[in-house]
Amino acid sequence: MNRTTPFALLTNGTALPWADVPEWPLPEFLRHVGAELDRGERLNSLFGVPEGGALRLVAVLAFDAGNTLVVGRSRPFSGSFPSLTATHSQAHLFEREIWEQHGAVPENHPWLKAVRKDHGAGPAVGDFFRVDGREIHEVAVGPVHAGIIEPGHFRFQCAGEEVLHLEIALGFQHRGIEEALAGGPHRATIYQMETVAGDTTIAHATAYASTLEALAGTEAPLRAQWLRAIALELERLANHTGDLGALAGDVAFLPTASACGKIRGDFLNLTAMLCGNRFGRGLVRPGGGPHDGGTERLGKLRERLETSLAEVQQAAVWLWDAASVRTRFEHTGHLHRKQATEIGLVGPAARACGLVRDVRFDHPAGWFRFAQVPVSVWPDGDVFARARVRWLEIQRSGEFLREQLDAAPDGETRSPLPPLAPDTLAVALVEGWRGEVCHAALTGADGRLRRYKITDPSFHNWTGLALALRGQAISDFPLCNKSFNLSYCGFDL
Amino acid sequence: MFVHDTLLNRLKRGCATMAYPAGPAPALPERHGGALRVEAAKCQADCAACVAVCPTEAVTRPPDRRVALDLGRCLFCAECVKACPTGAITQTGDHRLAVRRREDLVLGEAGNEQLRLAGVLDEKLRRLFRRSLKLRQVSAGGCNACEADTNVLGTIGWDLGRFGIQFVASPRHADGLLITGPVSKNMELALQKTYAAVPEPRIVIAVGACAIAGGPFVGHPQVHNGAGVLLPVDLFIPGCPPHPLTILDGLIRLLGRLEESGRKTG
Amino acid sequence: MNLPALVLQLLLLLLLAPLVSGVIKNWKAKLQNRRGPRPWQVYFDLAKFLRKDMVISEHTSWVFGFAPYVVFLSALLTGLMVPMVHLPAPLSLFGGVLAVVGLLALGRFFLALGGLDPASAFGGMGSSREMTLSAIAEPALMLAIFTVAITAKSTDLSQMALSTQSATWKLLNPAHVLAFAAMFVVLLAETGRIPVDNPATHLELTMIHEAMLLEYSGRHLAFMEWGASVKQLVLMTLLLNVFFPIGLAGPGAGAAALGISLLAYLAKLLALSAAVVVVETTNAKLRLFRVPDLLSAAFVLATLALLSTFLFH
Amino acid sequence: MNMNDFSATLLTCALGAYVAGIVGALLFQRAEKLANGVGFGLAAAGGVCGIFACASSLATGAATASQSFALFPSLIPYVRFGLRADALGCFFGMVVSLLGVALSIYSLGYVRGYYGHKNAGVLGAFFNLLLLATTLVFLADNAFFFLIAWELMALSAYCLVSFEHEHAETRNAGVLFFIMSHLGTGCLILGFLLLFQASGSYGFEGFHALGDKMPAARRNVVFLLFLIGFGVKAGMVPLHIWLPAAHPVAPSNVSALMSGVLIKTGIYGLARVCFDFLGTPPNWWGVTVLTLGTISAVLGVLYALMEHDLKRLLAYHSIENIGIILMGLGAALMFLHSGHPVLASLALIAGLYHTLNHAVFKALLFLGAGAVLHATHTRNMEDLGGLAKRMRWTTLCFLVGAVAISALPPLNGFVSEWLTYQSLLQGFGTTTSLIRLMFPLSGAMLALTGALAAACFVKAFGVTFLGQPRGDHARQAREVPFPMLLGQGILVAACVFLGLFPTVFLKLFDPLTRQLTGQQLSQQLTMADGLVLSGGPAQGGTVSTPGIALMLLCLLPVPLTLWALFARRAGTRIGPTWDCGQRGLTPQMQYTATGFSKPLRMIFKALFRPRREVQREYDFSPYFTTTLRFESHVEEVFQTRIYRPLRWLVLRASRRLRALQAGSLQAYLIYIFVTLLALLLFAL
Repeated sequence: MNRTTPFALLTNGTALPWADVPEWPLPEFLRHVGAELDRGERLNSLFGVPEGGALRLVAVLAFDAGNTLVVGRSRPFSGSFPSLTATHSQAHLFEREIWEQHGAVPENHPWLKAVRKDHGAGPAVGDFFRVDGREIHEVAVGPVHAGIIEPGHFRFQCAGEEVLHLEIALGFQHRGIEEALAGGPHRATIYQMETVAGDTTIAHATAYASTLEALAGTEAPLRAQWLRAIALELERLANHTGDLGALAGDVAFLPTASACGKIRGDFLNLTAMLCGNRFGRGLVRPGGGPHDGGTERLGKLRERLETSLAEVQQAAVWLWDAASVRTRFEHTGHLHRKQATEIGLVGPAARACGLVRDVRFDHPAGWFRFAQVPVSVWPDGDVFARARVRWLEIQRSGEFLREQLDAAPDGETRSPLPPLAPDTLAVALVEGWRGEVCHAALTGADGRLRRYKITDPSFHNWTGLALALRGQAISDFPLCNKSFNLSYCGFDL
Repeated sequence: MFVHDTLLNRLKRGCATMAYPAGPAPALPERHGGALRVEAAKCQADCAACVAVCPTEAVTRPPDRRVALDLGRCLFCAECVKACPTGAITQTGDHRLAVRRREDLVLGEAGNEQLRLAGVLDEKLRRLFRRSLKLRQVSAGGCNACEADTNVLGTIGWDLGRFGIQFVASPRHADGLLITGPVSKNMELALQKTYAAVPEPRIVIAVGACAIAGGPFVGHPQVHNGAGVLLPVDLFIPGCPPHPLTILDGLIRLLGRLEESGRKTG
Repeated sequence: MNLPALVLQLLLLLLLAPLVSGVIKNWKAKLQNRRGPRPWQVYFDLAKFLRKDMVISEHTSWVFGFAPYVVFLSALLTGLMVPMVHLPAPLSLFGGVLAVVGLLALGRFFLALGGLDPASAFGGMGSSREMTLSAIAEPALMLAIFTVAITAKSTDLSQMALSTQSATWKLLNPAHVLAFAAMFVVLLAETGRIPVDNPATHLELTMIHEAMLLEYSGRHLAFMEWGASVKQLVLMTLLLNVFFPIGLAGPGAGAAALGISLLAYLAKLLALSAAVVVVETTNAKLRLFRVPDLLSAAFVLATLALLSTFLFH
Repeated sequence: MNMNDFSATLLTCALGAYVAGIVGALLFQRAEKLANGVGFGLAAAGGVCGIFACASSLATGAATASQSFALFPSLIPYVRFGLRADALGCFFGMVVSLLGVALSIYSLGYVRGYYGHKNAGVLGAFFNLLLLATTLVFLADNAFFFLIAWELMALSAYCLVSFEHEHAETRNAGVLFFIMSHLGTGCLILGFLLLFQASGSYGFEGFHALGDKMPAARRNVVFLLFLIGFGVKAGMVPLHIWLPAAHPVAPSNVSALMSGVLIKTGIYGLARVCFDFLGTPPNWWGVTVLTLGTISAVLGVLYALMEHDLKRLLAYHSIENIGIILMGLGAALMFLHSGHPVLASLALIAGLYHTLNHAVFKALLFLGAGAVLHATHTRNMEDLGGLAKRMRWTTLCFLVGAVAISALPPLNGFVSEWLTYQSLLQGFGTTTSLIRLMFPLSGAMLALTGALAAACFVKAFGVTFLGQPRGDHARQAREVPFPMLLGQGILVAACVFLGLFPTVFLKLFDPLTRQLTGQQLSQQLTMADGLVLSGGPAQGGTVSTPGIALMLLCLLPVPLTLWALFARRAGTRIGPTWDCGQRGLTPQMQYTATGFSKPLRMIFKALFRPRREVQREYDFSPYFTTTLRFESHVEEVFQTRIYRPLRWLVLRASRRLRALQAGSLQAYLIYIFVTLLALLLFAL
């Protein structure tokens, strides 16, 4: 790290005593965070830690260039705090969440609305933004959508077919996971971590496991970390293949849509070979997973991986060759690189706007410290770019799995987890298939979890979808929505 | 030429739909374990090893009565199987889990070592929906894994369409609801309105541990612990998430197309 | 206008129409390597919809309940005016091709009103798109019809079929081939097939035809679906029996000739369905503002057909 | 008393009734109810007499042999106030009388809205004057009497258009109407002078078949003058700008009369000049009229689609239908040139039958719009909606009008468009030159117009009557009083009758076609004793609207048996519209009129050149917009491209000319002397 910063440095997947975290009065803390963001750094997480009657703000920033994370906290305060969103749009959703969870009001926040809670009026009610003009009409696509997808409310302001403004109201999948974690980890915690977002089970479970291991001061055995990396890449393969198929399905291109649907099932079955569950439930446990793959099981997995990769190659070739598909994908749902940086996009959505952001590359942890996966980037920022980034990631994950399955480290995959250190802060980032999953945990004096903050990549990216739709035709919304394919339950927790 | 290439490739690959239910059922992943079996007789006198291990209190052992396992709350994590010293709780590897009544999922009593499989719909509904069942899916909370596995049934391998079962866009066209997720408080109104919008006669199917009893989020103040609290449920399919084969078996068992399809194909 | 021919054609129309859309769905599934629903699945769906109750929106007026019957009856009536198996169609006296196009427009008019009535955004969206696209498709359809009507010197469908049937080399006459191509594109647009609209879509923001039916349930939905499949059969028959009237039984034909004509008609119908299925399987859906370009291409084809009538006269 | 005198006496009774109506309405101005009753009652009586007069003379074929009779002795040479009820005059007379009856009955209820703040008596008087003048225009036998009646019609129409002169918009529209119609009258006067020069007298029988005796160049000039003169009154495209301005601001019964009859005087004039006076026309006349007709049809419906003011939408549709009529007349002229009198009379019948149909369903739609205006006090469709449940009968009448104007079977719009298609189709074989391509292409444009009209009326009916009320005016709307419904009911009956029994009316066209083209087609066009309408040549294609209507009823048992077989036990439940499970639909979530036609605006943006302003305001970053305003306009191409530059040129020229009146006496004397000298030289 070639420049100084007032924050404390912290590498991904390690812990820091709560006392060593630098502390400033509130205005000075916010000024420091603002300064770092001005320098182009990224805000991973900003959350409140209640302390007695007052509240303390904690900020976790990622210095991608410096390959390190930094943390800082404010002194306890009560009442309101000056909003960062005025100058840095990245923080707008975090501040709304702090207001909703702890009641501290961000002063002159431009868009202070409920994030997920039902303030007596329900998530999809209240003063939606309205465009004034005689010929404007609203299209409200409510919580229950036409297909089999999660509930979310989209309020379009349209002049005929053209969308002028889209406002997204979520919170329907809110199950109160963070509230249940206080005083954890309980018996059900690992199962709740696996069901934060079902299709990102491995990423969330790995982040939770490495956070606890950091708090306990140990590290999972190498074979367990290797197994987690294999499962993470299999999960990425399955979801990206599913997305390519869904994108083809949205433009009614039947060859790829039907093929990719089946191949996604095959990749999920590969994960099921390791742990019996198609989504990898039970594979990752703090301190190393219970299941171990025998050599012949891994060999069989290797062959079936080859056939599936060949099939997805064939399906994708049809997609890229069809001119009618290309005309639908290009210049639809366009996001500029500047917009992506300002709102802090992560994952394939950011990489499709030309931003080189990948936790496996910038903040390697676990097995990714030893095996590199090149970052897949595409410059245009439209649906085509997002589809191409997914295709590149399928190829590179396939390559990574071929290498790693041939050179498996030996050793035990299970080791007991010592008790957690008291008054310690740990942060773990994992590159889920939708982007950076960030778990931050703070233990109390008794070694139990005092505050646990989960940030799903969709938390950063939903604003991106709302911006991508401005000026588009409303008939292109399902295509843009599927090109992002964000998680509703990851956002709602 | 592109068109010619795709057509030739398709015809070469032939039909990728599985023969089930006419042919043999595809194998579950061998570490999946399938259904559970509870012989309360084998329990030692005061042993409660399994109760301490279960994340959602699915296993209970009240002081005077024998051990009881509620498969509706069970996440099939098989921790209790590992923890039980005498092997009272075992995995049968059976993929058939669908039941018609909530109490059919409670195992442990003398005659109820295993779950009582779902029977066919009553005659009037069966004759109406046997060949054409249109379902409206409602995702009310949950983690999107059950939705993913229900979606997989539409792909070419499982091909739900061949049974005349289809997921439709509007509840007006639907004959029933397929609910996933623990019905969060925020989704309660939407679920009620969707149910009201479906014309009678209608059925309700709860898929996944969340929709039956709240799954890993049982007891959270933000959820209703399952669809049964709000709506009359006709079919429960436990699992977290239930394997697509289990969901498919539940659906065609409900319509009575399982045994008669044994006689002829499709 | 003999009664038995009318009743027979009515029954043929009612029974064959759902079968054709069922066959198209089944073949599309086959081309995706899946077994897919049985071709006669559509009958089961219709029978079940008829038996089901209905939920009607509180905002609707009598137009909402009136529209399904108009759509269903106007489609049936057009079916009786088009020669399917026997050359002079049962009701050919009551109207030629202009009356057929007019009745289809009447059905579309009330379908769009039925979409607007329940005051939902999707219905309005579907009606707006349906009326826009059919307005752009109408001149291409009319010009293609004119090309054939001019060579046959009549707007009566039976006369048109007779004129193309009589001179055999006329089958490959460039005017007919171009007019057939234009009418095929219009067929895809009118029956909501893939390049224009996706019948099996789940996304209500992209639907055109289905969006108007979102509010219908029970027997209203059955009549609407049945009417749509009859309309599709009528347009396909119009295409087939006017451009390829091979084997069409003449006025005084006996039972044997009628049998052959029925077989020829079914074979042609399956061939056209295969063509529709191939187009649907290998194309993606056009962006909504590209569809008028497709339809104006059809208009250019029809104009070329018109020009070539007197170049190769 | 033979038929001739019977219809003549009835005719004078009609005109007398109108005059009595004028006097009565003015006399009882103070007592509004009485003035309304007398004025419009007498107008209705006059209309009834007019219908019987014209219908009887047409039916008995007496029209062809009728002589003209002087209304009263004329004191000025060359001027003779003679009326002649010939076939063409009687047909148009019947149109105006039929509409006169329906509109007067409607006005009895409509004018109640003006009690208290406007003078109903004056409205009644001018209404009768307009009816009188229009009937005289159709029956005038002398050029001077024609021009006098024409001017009387223009002035009374001006007074009626600017009846609600408190709004500036009305005044401007009235002035625009006044100027445009007098430009047209100027051309008419020149045309009649040229005809007088060729024939020596002002009587119309003198002008009969005058064209063959005139030199070709002068004949073309006469045709152009009459085309422009009558084109302005008919609302042909380049000269149409006054129509969408004047009709909406006039009271609804007046705009119905103007749209139904006033613009038909232009059609009458064209028919009289082209078919009666100028003999066999050169080919380019027919081509111009057909082309102008097609352009008027397509542009009329395209501009109508962009409107969200109900009456402006209907005004633009008048331009569209005038275009369709002109297509019929243009085709007839081309067939006359190429020597096919049978086809020419078919095209003429198509054009004139559409004139009658358009008069009926356009008046019906304007009455419907008037009823909506009467109940909700607004014409803007964006504030209406949900009227179907509040104004049940008006909705039904407007729906019948919408189905008729969209040319959907089995109503009358379909029949006249079917005849137009038949004439265009059979026209292809008349010549071998490339001109014959015009017929199918204009047929395709007619199809485009029909489909766009259907789209426009789905929008107009759907947005106005269906769904939820968007404004609170619409929410409190109540059904209109009975006379207004009766007026609409008469026109609905006329629509249905004209649609189901066209063959009955074809007999009325026989004397007309015998007079203009020497053919008699009613036998040829009717088959199966009046139930089936044929296109002319054997096997040429037939249609039977009664058959279609009957079969639609006969097929009803099919769904009913399905209902009995399957759905006997099925129940029905009323529930909220499916809104994806959110907290309920608001009226803003319905499609707006502009939104409905937005795709067409994007497709035809080369013509509309839509301009849109989007103002976005935000405090910190564009991602969190505070306010967003969106306005979009369609450019009035004709105003900005033709009329505004024209007006600018005229003003500049007039400023320069003002220099001539420098005010010095000597200058004026010199002007007089110079002109005198010029005239003398000219006279040598």
